Amino acid sequence: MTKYSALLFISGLVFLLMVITGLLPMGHTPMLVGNAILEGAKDQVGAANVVTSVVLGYRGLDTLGELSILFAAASVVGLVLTKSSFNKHASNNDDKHDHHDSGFVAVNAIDLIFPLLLVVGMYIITHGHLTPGGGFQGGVVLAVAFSMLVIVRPRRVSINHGMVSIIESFAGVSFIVIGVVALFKGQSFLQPLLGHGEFASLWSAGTLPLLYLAVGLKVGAELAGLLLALNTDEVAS
Amino acid sequence: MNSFFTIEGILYFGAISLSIIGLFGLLVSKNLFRMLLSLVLFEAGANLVLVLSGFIRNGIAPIFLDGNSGAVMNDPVPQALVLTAIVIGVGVQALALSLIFRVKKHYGSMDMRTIRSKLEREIATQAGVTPPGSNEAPAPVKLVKGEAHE
Amino acid sequence: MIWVVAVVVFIMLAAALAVLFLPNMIAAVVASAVVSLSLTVIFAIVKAPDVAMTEAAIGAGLSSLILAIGLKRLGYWKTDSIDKVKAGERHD
Amino acid sequence: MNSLVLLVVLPLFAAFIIPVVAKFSPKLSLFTGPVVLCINLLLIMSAWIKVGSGSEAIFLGGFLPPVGIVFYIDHFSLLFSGLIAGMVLIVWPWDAKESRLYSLYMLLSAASFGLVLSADLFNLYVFYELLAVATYGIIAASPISKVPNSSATAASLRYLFISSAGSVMLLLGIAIIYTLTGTLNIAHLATMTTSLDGFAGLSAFALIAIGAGVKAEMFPVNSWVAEVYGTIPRQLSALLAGLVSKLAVILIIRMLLMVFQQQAAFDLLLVVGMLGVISGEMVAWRAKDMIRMLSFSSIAQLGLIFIAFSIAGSKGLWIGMALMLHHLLVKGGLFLMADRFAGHMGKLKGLAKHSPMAAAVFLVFVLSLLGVPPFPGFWIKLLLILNLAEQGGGLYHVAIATILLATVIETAYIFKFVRILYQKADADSTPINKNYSSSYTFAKLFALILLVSMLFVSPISNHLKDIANHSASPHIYINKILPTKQLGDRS
Repeated sequence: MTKYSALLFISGLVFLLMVITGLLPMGHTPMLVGNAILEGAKDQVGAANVVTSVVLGYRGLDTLGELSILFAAASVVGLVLTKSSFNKHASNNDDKHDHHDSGFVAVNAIDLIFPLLLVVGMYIITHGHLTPGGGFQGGVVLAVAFSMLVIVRPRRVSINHGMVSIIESFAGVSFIVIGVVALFKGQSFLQPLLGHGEFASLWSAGTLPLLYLAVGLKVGAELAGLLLALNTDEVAS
Repeated sequence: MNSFFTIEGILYFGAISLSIIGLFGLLVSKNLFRMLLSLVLFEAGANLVLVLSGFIRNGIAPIFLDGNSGAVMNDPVPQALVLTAIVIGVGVQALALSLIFRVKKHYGSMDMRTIRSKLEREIATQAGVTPPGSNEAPAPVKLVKGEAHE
Repeated sequence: MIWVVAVVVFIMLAAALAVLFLPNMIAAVVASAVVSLSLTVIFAIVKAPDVAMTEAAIGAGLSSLILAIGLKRLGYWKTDSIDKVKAGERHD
Repeated sequence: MNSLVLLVVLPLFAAFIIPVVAKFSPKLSLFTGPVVLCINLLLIMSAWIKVGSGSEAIFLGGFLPPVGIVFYIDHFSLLFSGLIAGMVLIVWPWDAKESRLYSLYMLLSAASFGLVLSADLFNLYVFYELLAVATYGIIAASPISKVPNSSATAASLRYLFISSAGSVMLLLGIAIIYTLTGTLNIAHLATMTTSLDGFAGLSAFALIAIGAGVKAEMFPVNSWVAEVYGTIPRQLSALLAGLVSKLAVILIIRMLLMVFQQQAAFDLLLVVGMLGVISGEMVAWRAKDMIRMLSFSSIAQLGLIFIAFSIAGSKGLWIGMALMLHHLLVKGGLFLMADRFAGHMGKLKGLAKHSPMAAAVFLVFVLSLLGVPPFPGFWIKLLLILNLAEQGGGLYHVAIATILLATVIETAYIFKFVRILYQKADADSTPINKNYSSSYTFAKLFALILLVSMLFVSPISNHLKDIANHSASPHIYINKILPTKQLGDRS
C-alpha cells in the first residue's frame, strides 16, 4: 500500500518536474539581482571574487545562519554520541589502549602531508576574496588534516575537546562582533567596514578576509569535532 | 518549450533525474543507511538545479580578473546560495549518521519498518495502551513504570 | 562540449542508480562519491569554480569520509556482498 | 530600528558562548538563555511602541533591496516574536544536565525570530533549516537528561528524514522561483507576480508548501507527529505543536499573500486543509491515550488554519491569525497539562473529585477547542464558517461541510473525555502526581488568558483585524521594502 502510494507520488513528481523544466528559461535567466550585484560589487564590497562578496557581504546573515546550523549539528552529534556531562567531555584518554596506530604507509604519508594541508587550508581561507575558495573549503581542509592525524595515530595525538570548543566559540563570537561593531557605528549589522584597499590585492575588501578567517576557523573546528565524535567508539547507551 | 539537446537541457535533465532518484530511494528504501545515501543524492540534485538557475550560456566565472572586463558573467547569487546549501547538507548528514548509530545500538536493526513498529509499540506501552494492530506479544520494554509522567 | 556534458551526466545518473541498487554498502558509498565527483565536473563546466571546489572538498571528500566512518561503525565494512547481508538489512 | 536585528543575533551569540561559559560556571550558562530572551522581550516591546500602526524595514549590511537581506517589522511579526520569547521561556529546560541543550534552545529561538522577521526567501530557508536541526537535536537529546530513552532518537531520526526531504523540496521551489524571476526578495517578487502566474510558478508554490508543510503538520507529510509527541517531554510538545508549527504556517502564508495570489494556490491549500481536518479528527476519535488524541487533534486544527488561510486577502489572515493564537493557547495549555496528567485516558477517571481545579482547566480548554458558545473558540469558528459561506464556489461549501462534520467527530471524543473526568474513580485510576510542576501553573495561566479574552472578544478581534489589514497588504509591504526602484544603491 505504502509502496503504491510512493510510486504514485513519484510519478506525479516526475511529470511535474519534467513539465517545469520545459517551462523554465534555460541558459538566459532574468538575473535582476545578479546583474545589480555584478555592477555594484566592485565599489560596494571590493572583493575580486563576486561570490565572496555575496556570501559575506550581501548575504552575510545567511552565512551566520549556516555557521549556526553546523554548530547545532556538531552539538547534537556531541550530545547523542558522547557520555559527557557538565564540564566533562568524554576524553579519549581512557580508551587509548584499544587504538593502534595505522600502518607504516599511512603514518608516514600523513606526517608528510599534514603541514602541507595546513598551508593549503590557510592559503585557501586567506585568499577567499580573490580566488575561488574561502572559509568553508579551507576550513574543511584544516578539519580533515587534523582529524586524519588523530585517526591515523590515535596514540600519539589527541585533540583537546575543550580547545576545539573554545576555538569554535571564539570564531563564532568574532563573526558576530564584527557585525555588531558595524551596527554600533550607526550603520547596519554586518556592513562591510574598513577601507577597500587596492582592488584584487591581499589586503582588500575591508572586513571580508577577517570574516572568512572566522568562518574558516569555525568550520574547521566544527567539522573536526564532528568527525572525531563520529569516530569515537564509545556510544552512550 | 526549450530545445532539449543543449548543454542546459541535458544538465537540467540530469539535475531533475538526480533529485527524483534520490527521492525515490528515500521513499522506497528500508535500510536506514541507504535512506541517508538517498537523502544525499536528493540534496545534490536540488543544489544542481539551484546552480543552473544562474547559468548563462557562454558566461564566465564571476571573478574580476585582469583580462575579463566586459565579458558576460554567470549569476553569483545562486553560487553563493549553493555554497550555503552544501555545507548545511553535510551538517544534516553527520547528524543523521549519529542518530543512526544510536538507533542501531538500541534496536539492533537497520530496517525502517521494524524500527517503526517497535517504536509504536514502545510509545503505546509508555502511554499504557495496548499497541494498535499488533498480533504478537509486546516486546519486553526496559522502561520503568511511571516514566510516562516525567 | 555538449558530448562531454552528456557523458558526465550519464555517469552521474548511472552512479546515482548504483547507490540505490548495489547490495554492497561500500560500493554504494563509493558510487555516491562518484556522483559528487561528476557534480564537481559539472559545476566546473558551468563556470561555478567556488561551488566546484566546495563540492570537491565537502561532497566528495568530507561527506565520503563521514559515510566511511558510518560504514565502519555500522558493520558494513565487508567486501563479501549478497550472501552475508542479512535479509532484514538488504535493500528491498 | 536597526538594532532589532539583535533579536536574532543575541540568541546566536549566547548559543556560541554557552559551551565555554559552562566550563567556568554551569549556573551562569543556565541563566544566559533566559536573560537573553528577557532582553529580547524588552526589545520587542519598545519596537511595538515605536512601530505604532506602521511598519519598518531593516536593510542588513546596508545594502538596499533587492540585493541584500531585509527584515520586515510590523505588529504581526512583533506579536509572534513576543510569543516565541514567551514560549521558549515557559519551556526552558531548567533541569537539563547538558549545557549544549541550552545552546540548542537558543539556536531554536534565534531561528524562530529570523523566520518571523526575514523578508528574503533564501534567508527564510536558512532559518527554517536551523530551526529543523535544533529541533532534531532537542527531540533526540531531551529524554537523555532524564531517562535513557532511545525511542526519542528513533522518532527524531524519522522526523529528520521527512523534514530534510521537505527542506530539499523547499530549496527546489526556491530554485524554480529564482530561475523564473531572478530575485529572492519577497517584496521584489510581489512586484512581478505575473512571471509566476503559470504552471511553473504554481508548482514552485506547491513545493514550498509541501516543504514547509512538514513542520506545519500538513496533511500528506505529518506521519512524524504522533511518534515525536509520544516520545518527548510534554513541555517540548507544547513548544512544537503550539509555536514551531505556526512558524512554518507563517512562511507558507507570507508566500501566499505576497507572491502567489492565484485561485489555484488557494484551492490547493483548501484541499490540503480539509484532508488534514478529516484525517486528524478520525484518528483522534479512535485514540485511547491522551497524547495521541492531542497530536491528531493538533493536525486537525492546523488543517482548520489552512482552510482559514485559503480565504483570500486580509480576512483570511485575520481569521487564520485568531485560529493560530487560539490553538497556541489551547494546545499549548493541554500539552502542558499532559505533563502531569498523561497516559491512558481511563486513568483520569475521578479527576474532577480529586482535583476540581485541574478538571476545570481541562474543561475550559476542550470546550474552547470544540467551540462551545461563550468561549473564544466559538466566535472564531463562527467567523470562519460565515466567511467561507461568503466566498461562494463549490469547494468552499465542501469546506463548510467538512468543518461541521469535524465538529461532530470532535464533540464525540471530547465529551467522552469530559465524561471520563467526571466519572467515579476506580482501582485503575492513578493518583495524581502531587509534585509541584511549573508547567501546570503555566497551563492555569493559559486558561486564565483564555477566560479573560472571552470577556474582550470584540476589542481583541478588532485589534487583530487591524494587524491583519496592515500585514496582508502587498502594497504597504512593497512600498516599505522597496522605497526606490533603483537597484544596487547603497544607503
